[in-house]
Amino acid sequence: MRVRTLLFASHRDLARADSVEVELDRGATVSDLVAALRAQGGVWADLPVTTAVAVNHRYAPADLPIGEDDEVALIPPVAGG
Amino acid sequence: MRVRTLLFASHRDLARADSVEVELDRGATVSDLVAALRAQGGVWADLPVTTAVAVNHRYAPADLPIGEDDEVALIPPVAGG
Amino acid sequence: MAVSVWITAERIVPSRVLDMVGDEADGAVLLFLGTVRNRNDGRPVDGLTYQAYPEMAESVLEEIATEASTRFGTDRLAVVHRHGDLEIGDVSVAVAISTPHRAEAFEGARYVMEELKRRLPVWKHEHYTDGRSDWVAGTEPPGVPRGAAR
Amino acid sequence: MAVSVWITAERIVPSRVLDMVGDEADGAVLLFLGTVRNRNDGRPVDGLTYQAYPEMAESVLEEIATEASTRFGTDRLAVVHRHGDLEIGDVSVAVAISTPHRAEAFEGARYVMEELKRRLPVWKHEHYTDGRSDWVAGTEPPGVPRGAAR
Repeated sequence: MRVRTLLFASHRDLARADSVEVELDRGATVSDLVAALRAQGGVWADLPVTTAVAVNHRYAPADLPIGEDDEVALIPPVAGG
Repeated sequence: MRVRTLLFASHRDLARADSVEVELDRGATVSDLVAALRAQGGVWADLPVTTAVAVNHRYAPADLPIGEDDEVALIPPVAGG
Repeated sequence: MAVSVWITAERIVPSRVLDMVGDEADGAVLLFLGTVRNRNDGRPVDGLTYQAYPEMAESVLEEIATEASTRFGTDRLAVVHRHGDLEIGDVSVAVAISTPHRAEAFEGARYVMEELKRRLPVWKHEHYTDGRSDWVAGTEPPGVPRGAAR
Repeated sequence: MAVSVWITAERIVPSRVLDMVGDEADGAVLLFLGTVRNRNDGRPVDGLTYQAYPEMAESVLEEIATEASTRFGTDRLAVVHRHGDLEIGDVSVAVAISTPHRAEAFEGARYVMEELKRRLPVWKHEHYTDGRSDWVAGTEPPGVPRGAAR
């Protein structure tokens, strides 16, 4: 399945896009998404494996399976307030 | 010397007045003032010896001598805020 | 700018106190209001009267504000305490402070409130809905324990 | 009443946020504002842009406010965070809370601010007076440490 992953802040600048498509096996987890992005290489080669991922507007645990209809986003270190 | 002592809140209610005159020897201290008031008896007989006293708008230590021109006040437990 | 403190018989307008602080170097602004509650210690209240020793209260407020200013590194600090007759919901005290970072704003306003409860020569007479009224039991102000009177 | 949270691209008006809280049973009202400072980490700043993930930010704010509401026993709580372009002095975040007693107002507002700094998906792009600009180093949001990627 192809998962559209939303990008923000420095990630958006890196990719020069506000989302990136990631090809994942059915049943893949949040960990698998980060691994697949790193495997794409280029600007993503150095993406920390601990990068936070949100699924449907919530921070997702590493082992959460991603579904095709989920809204997925990469969350760089936050700086609100 | 005669020292006019300002009264507030419950003290004012007790005395039905907003000040009370206290006769003190020259050189008398804050402690002496409270003792003299207690010695007057009546509503003052039970005045705690630890009652706070302000001299010239500041909480005064027990051994502070009171002068004739000082503004003296008895300060019951406070309840601002 | 300088610390501002005052005692007033007039209604306190929160936004005016808030507008007395703030600076281009400050990232944190805090306004605290004490308001009159409709009950206290389980008794329904329909208003209260604050009696103050106004000259001393201003001098004590000034002292507290100066301590907070030194301790938390800001002169953007305003404190006002009301006296006279207050209705439910009226503001009895307002503290506004601004600081570069948020910790000092929180701690500075809290310091002013705690010290004012301990030291400000103001007394609260509560009016209960059953028609009674009473002085609220207060806090012994700081002072040197006097031992037995001579 | 109920907890109110929102994300906005419009200027935050402090008095309107303050007016969203307060109750006859509350003796304490607190308004905290985060404002844009003219410098950060020693570098002169002339403005900044907050980028947000607005849908998630609202859901995270809601979560934080609900936690604070439970923990500090009040539903009189309003939180708003700005995004878009801000000038020096502009309010980036406002938290208003009211509670029966003051401790909960101070601790509740502080809790909201600390959690929001930790979790809110918002990013700050600072514009420096020398014409440069940069993303402010942020805080790693909470999440399960993932170990080595498979």
